[in-house]
Amino acid sequence: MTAEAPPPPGPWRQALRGLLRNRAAMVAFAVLALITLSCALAPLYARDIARTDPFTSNVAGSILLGRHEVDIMQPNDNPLHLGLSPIGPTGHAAYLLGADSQGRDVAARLLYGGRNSLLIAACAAVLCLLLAAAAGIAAGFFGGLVDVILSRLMDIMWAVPVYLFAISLSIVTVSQGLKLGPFVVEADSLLIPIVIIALVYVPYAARPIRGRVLALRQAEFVTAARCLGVPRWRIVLFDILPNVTTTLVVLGPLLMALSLLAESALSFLSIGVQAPAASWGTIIQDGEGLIYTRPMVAIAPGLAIVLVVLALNILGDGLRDALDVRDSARRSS
Amino acid sequence: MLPAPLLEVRDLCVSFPSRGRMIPIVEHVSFTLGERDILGLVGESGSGKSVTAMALMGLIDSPGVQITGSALFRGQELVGLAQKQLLRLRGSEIAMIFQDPMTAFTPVYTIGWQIDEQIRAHERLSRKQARARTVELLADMGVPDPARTADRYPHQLSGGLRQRAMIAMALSCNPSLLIADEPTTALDVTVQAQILDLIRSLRSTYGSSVLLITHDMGVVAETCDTTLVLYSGRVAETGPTDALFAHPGHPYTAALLASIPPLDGPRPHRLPAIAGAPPAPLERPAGCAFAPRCSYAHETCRDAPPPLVPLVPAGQAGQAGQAGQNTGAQSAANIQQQSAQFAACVLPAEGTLLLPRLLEADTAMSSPGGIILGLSDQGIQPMLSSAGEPPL
Amino acid sequence: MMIALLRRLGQTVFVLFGISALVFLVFFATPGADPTARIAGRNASPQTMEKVRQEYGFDRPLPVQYATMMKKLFITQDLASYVDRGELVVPEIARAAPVTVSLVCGAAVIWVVLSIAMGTLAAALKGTWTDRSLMMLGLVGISMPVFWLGQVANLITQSRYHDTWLFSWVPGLGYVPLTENPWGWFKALVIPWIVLAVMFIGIYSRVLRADLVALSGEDFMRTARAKGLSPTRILLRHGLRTSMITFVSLFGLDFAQLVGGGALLTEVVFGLPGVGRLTYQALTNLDLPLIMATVMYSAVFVVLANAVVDVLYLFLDPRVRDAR
Amino acid sequence: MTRRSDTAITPDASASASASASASARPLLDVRDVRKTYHLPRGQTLKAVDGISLSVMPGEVLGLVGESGCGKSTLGRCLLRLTDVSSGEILFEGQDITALKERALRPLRQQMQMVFQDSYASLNPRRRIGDLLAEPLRVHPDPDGRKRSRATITARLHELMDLVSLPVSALERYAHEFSGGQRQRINIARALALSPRLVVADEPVSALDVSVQAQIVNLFADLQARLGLTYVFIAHDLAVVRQISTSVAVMYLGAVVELGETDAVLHSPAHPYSAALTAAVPRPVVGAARAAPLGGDIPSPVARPAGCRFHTRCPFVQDRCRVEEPALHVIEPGHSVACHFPLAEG
Amino acid sequence: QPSATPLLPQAAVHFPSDPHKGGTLRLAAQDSGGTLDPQVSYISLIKELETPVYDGLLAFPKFSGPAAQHVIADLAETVPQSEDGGRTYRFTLRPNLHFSDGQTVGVEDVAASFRRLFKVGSPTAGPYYSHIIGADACLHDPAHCTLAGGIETDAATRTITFHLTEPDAEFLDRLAWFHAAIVPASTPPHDTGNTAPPGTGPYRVTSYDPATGMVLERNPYFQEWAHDAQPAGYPDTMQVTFGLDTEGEVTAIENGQYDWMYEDLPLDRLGEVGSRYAGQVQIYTLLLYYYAALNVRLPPFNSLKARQALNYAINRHAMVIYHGGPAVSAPLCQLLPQGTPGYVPNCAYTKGASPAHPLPQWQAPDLEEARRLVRESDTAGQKITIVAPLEGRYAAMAMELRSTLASLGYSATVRSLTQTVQFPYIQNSDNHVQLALTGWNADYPSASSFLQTLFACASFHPHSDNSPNISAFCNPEIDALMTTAARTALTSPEQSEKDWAEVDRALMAQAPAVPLVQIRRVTLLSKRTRNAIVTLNDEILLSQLQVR
Ligand SMILES: Nc1ncnc2c1ncn2[C@@H]1O[C@H](COP(=O)(O)OP(=O)(O)OP(=O)(O)O)[C@@H](O)[C@H]1O
Ligand SMILES: Nc1ncnc2c1ncn2[C@@H]1O[C@H](COP(=O)(O)OP(=O)(O)OP(=O)(O)O)[C@@H](O)[C@H]1O
Ligand SMILES: [Mg+2]
Ligand SMILES: [Mg+2]
Repeated sequence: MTAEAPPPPGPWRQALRGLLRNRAAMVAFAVLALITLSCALAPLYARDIARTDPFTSNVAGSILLGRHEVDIMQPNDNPLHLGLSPIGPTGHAAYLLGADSQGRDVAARLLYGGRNSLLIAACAAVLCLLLAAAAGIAAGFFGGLVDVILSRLMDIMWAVPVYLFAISLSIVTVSQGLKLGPFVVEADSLLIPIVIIALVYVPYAARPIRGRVLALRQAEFVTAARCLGVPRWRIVLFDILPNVTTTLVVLGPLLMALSLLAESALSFLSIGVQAPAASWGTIIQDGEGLIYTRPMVAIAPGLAIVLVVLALNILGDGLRDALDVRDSARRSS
Repeated sequence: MLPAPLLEVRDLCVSFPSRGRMIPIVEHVSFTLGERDILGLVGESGSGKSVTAMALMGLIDSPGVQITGSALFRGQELVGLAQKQLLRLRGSEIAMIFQDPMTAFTPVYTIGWQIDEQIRAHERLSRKQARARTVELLADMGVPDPARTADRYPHQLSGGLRQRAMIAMALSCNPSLLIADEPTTALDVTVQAQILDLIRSLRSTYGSSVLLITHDMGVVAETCDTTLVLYSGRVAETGPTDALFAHPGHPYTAALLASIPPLDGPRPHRLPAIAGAPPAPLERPAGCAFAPRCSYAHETCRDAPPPLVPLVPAGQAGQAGQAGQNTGAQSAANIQQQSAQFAACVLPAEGTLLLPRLLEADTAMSSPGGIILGLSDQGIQPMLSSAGEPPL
Repeated sequence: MMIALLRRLGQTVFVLFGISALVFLVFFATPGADPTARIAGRNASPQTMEKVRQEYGFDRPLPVQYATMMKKLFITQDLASYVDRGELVVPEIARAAPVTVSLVCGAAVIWVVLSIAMGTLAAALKGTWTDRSLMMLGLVGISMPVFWLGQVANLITQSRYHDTWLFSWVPGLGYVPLTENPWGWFKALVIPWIVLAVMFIGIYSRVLRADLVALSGEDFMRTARAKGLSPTRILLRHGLRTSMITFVSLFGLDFAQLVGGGALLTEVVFGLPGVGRLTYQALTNLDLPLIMATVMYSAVFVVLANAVVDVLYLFLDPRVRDAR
Repeated sequence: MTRRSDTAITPDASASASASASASARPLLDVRDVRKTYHLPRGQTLKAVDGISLSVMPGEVLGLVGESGCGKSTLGRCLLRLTDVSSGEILFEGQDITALKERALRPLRQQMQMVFQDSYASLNPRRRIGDLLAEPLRVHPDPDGRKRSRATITARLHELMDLVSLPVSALERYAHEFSGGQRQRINIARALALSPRLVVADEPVSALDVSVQAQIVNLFADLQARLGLTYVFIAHDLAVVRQISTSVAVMYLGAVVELGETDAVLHSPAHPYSAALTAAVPRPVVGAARAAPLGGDIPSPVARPAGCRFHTRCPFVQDRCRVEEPALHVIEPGHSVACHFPLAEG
Repeated sequence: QPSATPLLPQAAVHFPSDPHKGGTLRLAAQDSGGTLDPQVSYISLIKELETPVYDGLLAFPKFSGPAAQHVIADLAETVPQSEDGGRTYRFTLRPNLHFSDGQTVGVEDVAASFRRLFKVGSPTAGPYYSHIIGADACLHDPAHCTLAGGIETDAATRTITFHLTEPDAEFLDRLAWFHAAIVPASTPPHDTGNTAPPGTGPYRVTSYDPATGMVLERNPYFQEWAHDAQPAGYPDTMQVTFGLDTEGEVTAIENGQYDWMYEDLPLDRLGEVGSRYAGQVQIYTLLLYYYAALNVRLPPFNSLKARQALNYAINRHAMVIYHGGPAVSAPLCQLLPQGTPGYVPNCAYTKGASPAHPLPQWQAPDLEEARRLVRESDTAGQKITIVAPLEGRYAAMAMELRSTLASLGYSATVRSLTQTVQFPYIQNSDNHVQLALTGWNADYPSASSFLQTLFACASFHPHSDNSPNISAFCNPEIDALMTTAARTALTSPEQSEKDWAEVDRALMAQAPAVPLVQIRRVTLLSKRTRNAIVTLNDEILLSQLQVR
């Protein structure tokens, strides 16, 4: 430790270096970036591919495949003329993965759906972290009545299975939207699933944070700060928060993965993203009725979810290793 | 003819891989431990005491670790011994106790269960017989009400009792070698005294040799027959405890002893402290590891680690130069036979011997030639004597 | 002990009260929730509506309604659904519960056995390819939405490969009571079990492995090695046994949540008439009595399971035993 | 060792025990019958500090020794109001700080500081050292009541670095980049940032190696001489305590059993426990004779023995000790002990 | 009950000679229908299952064909002629009728059944039976319902006389309606829930568990009295299983594990069923259509032109595709579905047609006309919320509506609610629903149950969840036309039908709704099932199915 050496990197930079060295995490990050980009940029190119609007029904329409004009909904060749089937995977750019029961291009919807799924998951994760950090820090640091009230509230939330909790909230809000004083959220707004998912996972995130804060509150450097007469808000801001951030950063991808799964589940039950907007969950839901005849409609978005959640989990693991956070939250249903 | 030593360690080196490099943690450590001997391994934190002990037990299983050298236990090579044979040795021939008795027991089993387990792992005994032995052992260790204590869980016992139980477990198969890694550090002074008494008594009651690891010079002085001082993974000095304490041959040993505040006699105005801190394994200098902190350091110290040379008590200075030609690896038997004191320092070879330590002294302060004068606690670099003659 | 028991009871009652009051209030704040018209039937006359309103007490103040509902739910147990007239909700749940319990218990057996096997194996072979691939497998399991996995399983076993020898034994979707036909029960549930268990296998094996690896650095594991015990014994008797404490607490929570209705996606996908699906239906129909009953049921279960976990703790962790 | 005769005991009121040599000067810190009780689950209570009275004169160094769990740290934290006391008074320059509100206490905080044992845990790992040291300077106004400017703060930081012999470049680094000794210097620098009058040091050198420990002990001594500081120096190493303190308080199970000038307490202990404690310290001298160690363990603080708290381990225990609790009383000027049968000088 | 001497001999007679008699019919339904009380249940599954369990004085014919539109005598000996200008009806009860518990059916049972209708708060008590004298009092105070002066009985002559406050052209239809089932006088005056009161039909419910299933077995006291009204059944037992989802049901029927399923075939299975199981398929028209109710009191649909524009613009062909193609559904642009009395094919809103010059068939959407109308109405750009049920087909239809509205220049959003919630929600004027997607099927084939129920001033109840006039449409002229049409039915049914057709046209000119499609039900029967008789009112007669 000689005086001349340049100051070595801070803890964050060091963690970043650790992460960059983690090959699995880097691959996961690349996959994530690729999927996110291709979804985010969908409006720039998806229309060229799909040649139809992925949000409007197109049951009565037809497309030109090669030189043939083909009906999107193809009549069944049976004596009773029962039923029509959406066109299957075409092998062409248009309707690459076929159509859904409303004649929409599944591939294009997958891209647009991904935008919503990822957006919701990311926003929900961030919102959840903010709420959980606020709750966890309030409960952990100030203790007393605040802790009792928050903990009881969490107890109540814990006592109901997460998905049931999310579903209850969704059903109530999806019917009428949210009116919180001056804030009005339309029923089909993406904010609703975001808020609900964030809320539902708050206990999951708040618990490790509270635990961390409780430990930090006992930490000697906090005592030292108190001893120095540092006001409480400064302690929270400069001593507690920076040390909780690692927990938050590690929880982030994990929560995003959980949120993505929750969003898809809600959308699958038709109470998440509302039509005409799409998400991977709603596309799976669209595909449910076609599972035996056009399985691609349900399988493709599912694979997308698996891929993204997997990447997020690997990234989360990488972050945890890099930041050396022991007490991170467990993954759960 | 002296009996063959129980444990003979030669040139033990342990390196751990880190970021593609091998970090030498322990370098060329050699020592010999006779039957019923207590050898004290002292050194500062991080000097490689535990790693040495773990290497002997074959307990280091970090991926990529390199252990070289040799450790003969009753003539059996421990380094690179097959896992199966190691299992048989561990616990029965060589036992180990650890620093923190708080965490060294599995929390979910009773003390008795865990001692029984070790007995039954090495001997064909019924549960009942094993328990009888356990209770007996606990009683031997001075545990009050041993039968009831055996049925208690680790957390239900006080630190002292837990350490006694730990020792009982270590002794349960009559090992010939007990490695005690800082067995008293976590204990209070009064309890520490009890445990040290117990360890001292082992050699007579159980005939065990003890490798006692500690960083407390006081503990060594009270307990050990032989002492080995480690500094930054290398042997600094070794020798019979009384000789080593009376006239330390290595400046480090001398400084270390001097920096302990005395409990009796006049209070020194300032404590003679060693400036700086031990180097990290990667930043270990090519030469003597202590050189940057040493007031005697000069050019010769910087090129290569100085070899371990025998040190002759003040009256036999003449032999010093001669023995200085020996490297540590040579003439183990000689060393043993002479039971002499060795220091890894260039000074003896140069004929410069440190002054004997003033016991109960009017402090080293007043002694004119004391090395302590040259040490400073200010600044990173100690004042270095110019090349050539050390300030004697 | 008595005090602890009482405190637990108090907590339970508090949680139940909190949830029920919350559900009740939210329900009445929801537009379109007024069940009168639904009970009275399509095109009913205003008088009939009035009769229903009176009969069901919708004209009374909310606290009275709440109290009545609680009484009917817990004391007289004759609370009737608002949607399917005359259907008593308590027996309805009593009928749905065995389905859910069958589903969850089977899955739990699978996931506990497999995750212990996988986690222990991975920890034992730490750093090898086996370890890495097992853990990656677990991660993939965690990443799959259960309803999607269920659908794909159905697609494969019910349609695509149903005619092959591999899946020809798979019965149609639905539940067969154990008492009626044990073998049919098993056949009907084995695929839902696996599908439900997949995610938990992933979670638990990873948690267990991490725990075991963390434990392997603990002093007591080092002691066990120094005792000359075999690696297997160290891993199983010392490592796994100690890890079980974390494992059990996780398990208790997850198990309770699932039995309390958390398995609804699996139940929906496999057409199992369990509590989760019942709750979901109650929620979509805004059938307050049923919602109330199912939510109470699941809350009771979760709280109960917590208590059981606490008791298990006493068995597993002597430190906790002394702390009470 | 012989025993003092029974009659020599003069039971004395608590406060007088602390009235050491210079009775005229006002003590900087006056502790009066402070108690701290922790409430454990299952209705158990733990009297971590059980009625302690002592006083510390300006410029004095009070060493606090005792076995683990005897309440040293708790007392130290009470002195600085880092934990609220259960009862009793703590007068800092005559002002009772036990009842002050956090806000009212803040100006006083500049006067009294603490150095902790765990040099790593007491430094926030996520902030640069410079930031950490500047924190107290930012939150407290300067003596004129003005907010300190950036430049003053920087100047002060350099001064502090100089004071504890660290290079200025250390300010740019994080805690984990330093060795234990250096970190402890940083801790000391932070405690000194506001130029306090009282420093409570809770085992500041226990975690350090001897060679480094000597540096820090010297640093403490130097600083005291230079800045005229007053210390309450908590340690379990008697040798260190002897090196630095002017007087020593020996604690056992939450109470002070012996209090007096350092040499008096350590060389002619009057309490059997103090005697056992000094005897048990291993000395780095080969062949030093040592008395048989004290038997048994410290009783659990939850179930403190009735009567004299030491009677379960006392080699000289008498019937009276089992029932009657001895009060701390003066046996010679500046030396008090809580024993019915104090040891006479050996 | 002194008369309850069991008369086993007759009832026990079987026809072993008939090879089709006997066996167990296995039926499947996704969910149970709740209460079994025939006077309370308003669930078509229960109605269908209990058709062979209960009888009224009158019944709809149990055969197919055009003649099936008119009621025939069931427990009554004949269909009476009205007296007193349509205010009095006199019935004679058939002799020797028995309930399934052995009691004889007496006139007092009939009167009690009608009183019970009010006491249990039957959903149709108000709308269908309030013309009976004393009914008003019963509605207000159900517990003390006597219907004094409304129903007179004479046990000696087995006559039952109904006195009405005013003529009711559909009174006879309503006596044939399910809720007018005759149950023993001793039936408790509350919803019997999971137990079915004794009935008179060929079957009785022997066990019921809403979660798992229901069993119907032969009524030992049944003896066929009028084959057309209540024919004896073929299977010995009918076993209903609840809980399978529709996909599972289809598979099970294909595999011969069940004989009949209650739900519609899922659309994605139509192709498979049509090609591989064509012989087991029954397709029949239902009196059920889907429409979008336009709230004529809220913008933009308070503008007639906006309403007409949407009617022009909607692509009914797409709607047909959503319901499984032309074989399964037909475009509908009028408010009377095919099969109701008074139905005359008539489409005002299609390419090349107008309210003044309708075409008989829907051809294609007319977007230009629609856009012109929107321009004229000056409503473009307004926000419209479509409130639709959450279920699959509705969702697709709602999306199509949204696209159409968007192409007309509106900004439309869809709000989905579960059907059970959505239906009362869209009826309540407090919820300000602009456009509601829903379906309607008549309890019995009558024009008024479509036109009057859905569009008469009287069926609009502001602030109430029960206000079937979802459009909040009230046009006094058309109301008058409807009253006339209803009244004429008493005297001249043919004229009445013409009048209703006229009402249909007049209503469509006002376009209070957008009729979309009328669907046909596609039912899959197992291979072993024979003799599927489809009636207009009771769909497939389960009791007539034969199993081998
Ligand atoms: N498994 C390992 N991998 C890498 N480095 C290791 C490993 N084990 C120990 N070390 C390093 O070896 C050095 C010596 O460690 P060791 O535990 O032997 O010291 P010690 O002398 O016992 O110190 P203490 O008195 O603190 O116990 C330390 O710097 C430590 O970081
Ligand atoms: N927050 C707390 N809650 C409950 N008990 C406590 C708390 N803090 C300390 N104690 C107990 O109070 C007693 C005194 O603790 P304290 O830390 O003051 O001892 P100490 O003398 O500083 O010991 P050491 O030498 O180990 O630091 C101990 O028995 C300890 O367990
Ligand atoms: Mg060590
Ligand atoms: Mg302490």
